[in-house]
Amino acid sequence: MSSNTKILTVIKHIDNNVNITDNLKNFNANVNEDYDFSSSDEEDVNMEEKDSDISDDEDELENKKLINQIISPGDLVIKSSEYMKGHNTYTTQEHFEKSNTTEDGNTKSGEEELNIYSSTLGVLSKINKLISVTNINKNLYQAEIGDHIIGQIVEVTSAKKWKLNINGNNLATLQLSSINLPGGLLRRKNEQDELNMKQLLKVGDLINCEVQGVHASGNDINLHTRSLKYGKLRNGALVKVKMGLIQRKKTHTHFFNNNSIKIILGCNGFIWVSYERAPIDSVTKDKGSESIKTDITRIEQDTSFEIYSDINDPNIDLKTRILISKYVIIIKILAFNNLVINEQRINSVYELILSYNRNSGGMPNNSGNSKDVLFLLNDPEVMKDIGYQLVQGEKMRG
Amino acid sequence: MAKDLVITNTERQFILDLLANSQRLDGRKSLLQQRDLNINITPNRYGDIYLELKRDDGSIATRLHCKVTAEIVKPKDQRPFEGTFYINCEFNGLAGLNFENYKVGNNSDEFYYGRLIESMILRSNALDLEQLCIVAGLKVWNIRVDVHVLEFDGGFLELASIGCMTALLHYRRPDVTVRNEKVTIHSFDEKEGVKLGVLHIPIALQFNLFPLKEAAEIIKTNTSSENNNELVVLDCTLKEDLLKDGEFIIALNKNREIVQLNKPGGIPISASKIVEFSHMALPIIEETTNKILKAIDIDEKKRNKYAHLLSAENDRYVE
Amino acid sequence: MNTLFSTTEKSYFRESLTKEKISECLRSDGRDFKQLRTLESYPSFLNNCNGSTRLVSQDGTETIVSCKVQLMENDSKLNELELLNRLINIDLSIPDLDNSNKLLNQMEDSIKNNIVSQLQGTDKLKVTQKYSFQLFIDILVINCNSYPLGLISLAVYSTLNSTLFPVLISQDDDLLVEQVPQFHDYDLKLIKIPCPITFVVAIFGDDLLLVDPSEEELQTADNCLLINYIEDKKVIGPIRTIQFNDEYTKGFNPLVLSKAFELVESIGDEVLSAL
Amino acid sequence: MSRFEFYNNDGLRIDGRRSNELKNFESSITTTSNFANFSRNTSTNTTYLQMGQNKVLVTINGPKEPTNRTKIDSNKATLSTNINISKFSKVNRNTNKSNLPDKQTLEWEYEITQLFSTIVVLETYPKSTISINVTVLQQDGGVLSAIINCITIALINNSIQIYDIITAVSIGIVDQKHFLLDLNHLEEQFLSSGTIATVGGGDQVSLLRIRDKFPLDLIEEFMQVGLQGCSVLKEIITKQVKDMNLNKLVEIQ
Amino acid sequence: MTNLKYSVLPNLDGSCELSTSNSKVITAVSGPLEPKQRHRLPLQSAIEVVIKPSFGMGPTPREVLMQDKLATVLQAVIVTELYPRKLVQVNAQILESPFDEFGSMMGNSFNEILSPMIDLNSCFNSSFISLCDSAIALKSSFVSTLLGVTEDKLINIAEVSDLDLLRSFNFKSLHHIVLEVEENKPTNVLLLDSQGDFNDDDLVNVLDNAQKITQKEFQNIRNILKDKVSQDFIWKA
Repeated sequence: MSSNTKILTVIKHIDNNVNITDNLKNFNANVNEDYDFSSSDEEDVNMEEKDSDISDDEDELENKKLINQIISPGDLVIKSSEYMKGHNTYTTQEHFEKSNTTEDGNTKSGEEELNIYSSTLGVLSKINKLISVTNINKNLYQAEIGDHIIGQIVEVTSAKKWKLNINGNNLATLQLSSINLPGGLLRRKNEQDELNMKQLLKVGDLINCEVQGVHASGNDINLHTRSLKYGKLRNGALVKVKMGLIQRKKTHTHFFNNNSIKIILGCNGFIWVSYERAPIDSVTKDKGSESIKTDITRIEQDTSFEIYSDINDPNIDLKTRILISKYVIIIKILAFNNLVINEQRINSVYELILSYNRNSGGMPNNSGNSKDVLFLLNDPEVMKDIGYQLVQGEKMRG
Repeated sequence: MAKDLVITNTERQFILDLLANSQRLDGRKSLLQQRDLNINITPNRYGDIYLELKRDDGSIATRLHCKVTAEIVKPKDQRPFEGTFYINCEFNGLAGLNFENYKVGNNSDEFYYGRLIESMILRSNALDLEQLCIVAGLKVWNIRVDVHVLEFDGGFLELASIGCMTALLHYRRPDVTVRNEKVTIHSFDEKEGVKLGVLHIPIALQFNLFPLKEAAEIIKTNTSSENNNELVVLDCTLKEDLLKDGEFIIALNKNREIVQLNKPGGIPISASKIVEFSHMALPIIEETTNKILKAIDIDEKKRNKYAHLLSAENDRYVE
Repeated sequence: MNTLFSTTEKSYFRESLTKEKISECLRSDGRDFKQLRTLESYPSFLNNCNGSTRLVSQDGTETIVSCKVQLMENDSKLNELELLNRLINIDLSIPDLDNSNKLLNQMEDSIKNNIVSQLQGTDKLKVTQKYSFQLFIDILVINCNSYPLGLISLAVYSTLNSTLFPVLISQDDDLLVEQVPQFHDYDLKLIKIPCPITFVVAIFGDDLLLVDPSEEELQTADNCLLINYIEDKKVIGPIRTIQFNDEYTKGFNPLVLSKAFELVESIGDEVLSAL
Repeated sequence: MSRFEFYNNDGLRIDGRRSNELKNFESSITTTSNFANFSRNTSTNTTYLQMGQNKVLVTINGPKEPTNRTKIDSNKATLSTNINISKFSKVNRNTNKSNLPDKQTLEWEYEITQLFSTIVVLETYPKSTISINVTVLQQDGGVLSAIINCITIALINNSIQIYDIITAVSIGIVDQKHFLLDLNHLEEQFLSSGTIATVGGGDQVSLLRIRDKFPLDLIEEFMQVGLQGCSVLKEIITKQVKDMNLNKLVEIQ
Repeated sequence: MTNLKYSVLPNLDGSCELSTSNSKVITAVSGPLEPKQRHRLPLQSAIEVVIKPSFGMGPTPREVLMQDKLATVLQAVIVTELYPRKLVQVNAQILESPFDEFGSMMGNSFNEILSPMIDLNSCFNSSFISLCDSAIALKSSFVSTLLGVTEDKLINIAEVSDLDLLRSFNFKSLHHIVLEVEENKPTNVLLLDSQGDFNDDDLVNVLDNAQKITQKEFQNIRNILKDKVSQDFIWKA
């Protein structure tokens, strides 16, 4: 326990009591800005090319540029009948009476035009003819089939279902028929299982699962865990981050630190950091095929009640625990700085932390048992700093 | 109001189509036509009013009973010189099967309308509260108006405001004398009742809005375009009331004063329309005011058949 | 208020904190055992109150404390303590909890008693012979995510330390003269009202004590202590135990108490100075 | 009418503003240090608005599964508003013992629920509820308008889909001829006043609330002043919301 | 004099507005309805009675007592077995009560007892017509009378039109009697509610008189119902 640990950090926001007469926004203040999106696309490209090195002035300029890219709710995104509306937009139809009437006057052809407006604060994304707006403050999960997510059970209903909180606007359903029943993959479920439902999965349990189906405009979500990589989560801790910080990828399960740490980045912003028993023969590098192989041989024993047990692995030592905490903090640092969380970034922050530790002097560096670095990292200043270093580092690499 | 009343989709469409063609389900020919209003004052009582809205065929659409009662209470600490005034609006099972019998939540329309009328009378000083003071800080009159709905087919707000004002105009409270802080209440036989100080007569009018387009289109309407986004309907029936999407309530008095102007959410309408309707409301309200005064006048004459014989006043021509 | 944790998660946290050697224990968020969570503070942000503070904790819980000062005529019928009780008014409201919640009343009482017991008489709040300052301390907790008493007490402390009182310009002896005290138009002064702060300390086993436990620690602790502390390294009464879970709660070794006092005494001043 | 001169010959109001000058308008997401980004609890962030000396906090809960099963609407979300006016929000502390809201607050709740029910794209969130929690910390005239503005910003910050930005402003009238925009509490207390809210800074009025006696013939001018105020506010809000969320933008791209 | 108007509320199954010389009520009956779960009885229909006071929020304890009395009698009269798991709803709104006026109830505890009795008496008679109007099956007819006994006289209170006179009476006892009517003859007592000082002879006297009044009153009601039937069933002719 080092003596220079700060017991309490307080960030003070001192409001130098606003004088009413100062700071007044004049009625005639010209805050008008034009948000012309149809034309700004090309300019953007040019700007990016120009901004290869960044000075302070240009930083500000870039900020302005960015602000101009943000669309606020109610803004007209595009006015044309050729496009389709996507997420976070709504449309109105406008009847146009074309004024280029010929002399006989009967070619007054009414034409319809589609106006696409934004209904959220975000940036434009255009995929072919599909116009949608990407949320800046995404905090609700919108399910898509095949998403790898983590849910928490909040209710065991009588109708052979569990209700799970998956960070969406409704609860998702996990049916008894869509989980692996103990005692074999291909067993039919019986009444005994219904009675045992509460023993298998309890309220509060965290479940690693996949979205099986989405019905009724995204509000009836069915989940399943019918694969050995899914199921109840153990040996670790959960971090919830904001939705927007995780992107859909091919794989969401990552291994770190010689495969001793497993991190599941759930698509819904739930992240599970846990200890992973090292595979029996750790020779192979190809994790995918290896795990499948072992899976098949272990099916019989693993699909016993054990997969639903509540007992953690007793062999997690302090070193691993520190590692888990460290990765939890890494994720928090990334989230704190609004940085998208992915495997590569987690690794680079890990590197940064190691060096940060060394740089900050006075700190005894026994990397094997470095609890000290953990409480250092609770300081928001440090978190911000690491985030900054990361971004700088990425910019250097391009 | 009557939230459980389910209107079938076809009926809904039918009513809306009718409205779009300036027709009403009860046979009225215009969206702005109001139903006939009848004011009945119960003889031999003060401040006991029955109001009826009659359909074209003569049947009663809405019937309301307004009743004023007074009692002596302790005034509020902040206002020791003023009497108090309450309105109690309740729907009960008599108004129809869809009305809950017990106290409904504070978020209900009835609550809101009741509050509107209460503040319409209080905030504009329509009722002189200082006149209701008996002993400052100790005893004041509490005037309460109870509005009972006996039959309901829309038009609650207007009728309730008319009813309250008529009842207040008509009511007489017992006279009191104060001697050494002792208050004696005189029955009407001993001393004639005292009229309440009604300083002006605000009447509320409700313009109901029916959207002609999707919400998105109305919100995004171009300012300059002369598009008609909505229908404005006066004096809705219950079913129309349930289908409306927004309202605009104005309370005026004859002196060209707005006492209240309310548009609580709903679909937005253009500012110029609000101005237009505000002006349109004035003649309607003038007419209603005259109706109230006439009804009270007739009742007055009935009560005092011989007053004019006893009066020493010269006849004057009063318009 | 209670965050839902899974059974395995809770046992993982619990296992991390119940190792044989203290050096092998680890808090879930990596904090030092005596480290408090970072706070954001907005001191004196309401300008129509005599004192105010807004504190935002790392878990999102926000406490807003306002202190208003009013003049009150002393009621000669009351004794010193009754008068004091009337001078200090605490109103705690947490919209997430309903008004009659036991926890709420408990916290309200505990804050009030802390202040009243430290004031030792009404002298500090006396304006003249006849009049005293009456304090209205309103506490509002929004987004309440865990047991907020520790946070509230910090906020109340920092509010009372920045509460400004009007300066008297008339005579202070008005027993004989009928006179309402008069105050300076704008000059204000600070009256130091001693206010203890409350530490929530979670107990794990015989040795481990955690200051300012987070929600998951509350839910896995053997027991918790509420320890009041006032400046100059003094732990003062009342001291209470409080439990937040059914699963792990059990009694604790009385020796832990003295350890807890030592711990609080060692960190108290640093916490106060940070505010 | 009163002992104050609300609008002097130099065209200044008692707090030194011009007749059509708005109060200082500053809004922020309160948790500036982004702790909410990894909060274990439902990730709601609090929006704080300071409009002159009005200080308002809004948290939005949801959309989420309704706790009360009977309130489910299978087609769209249901909206509920809860306004908590803190006892210390006025200069003189409210001495009312009970914590129940007063009737005016209930009216506001009703009006705000009605107002935002048409503005939020409720169809996107079927079978769920959105609850808006407002805490008023300090009042200085035109609180209703501050609440409405703050809710708009909070809805945007929580990325709840809305059709357009709603802005609200209070207006008072002096001597039957001068219109004052964005009142302070003295003006609100002594003048005939009203609140107006428009959609998207245009001339579509969404909420209007006048509870004082007011000459009918001045209504047109009243609206004009209000519309102007709202459209300026819309620009300010748009700008502030964008500034507020700028740091999050970097990563989306 | 009792004045009756039936079917005044076309939205509801049965309704009646009844005014006696000194009180006025309006009652409505709806049913059989689908009840809420908690009202549901397996073998008979539930009866819900709501009485609203003439002023103020209600029902207050005064009205709740009245509701109870009315409900017990209706329970006995309505053929509840015919409508199992259904609900019959009876609503009453008191419009005029002789003691509405301020101060008239003060200082006289007897008046405080009298006022709900007057209201209830009217409610009984009015709800009978409403029930007939709503075509709910009844086991028998019933008529309610309210009699007051002074030193020397027996007074049918419903017929006292002068309020001041009513207030000036010094009643020794009050008797509210509801009698069942079968075959145009008053038979069983459905409700007897007597208050004040009285002895056996008084009560017998009161009951005798009540039977006479009931006989007369029922004839009156019968005529009105005859009217109603002849109007409602015009197509049969």
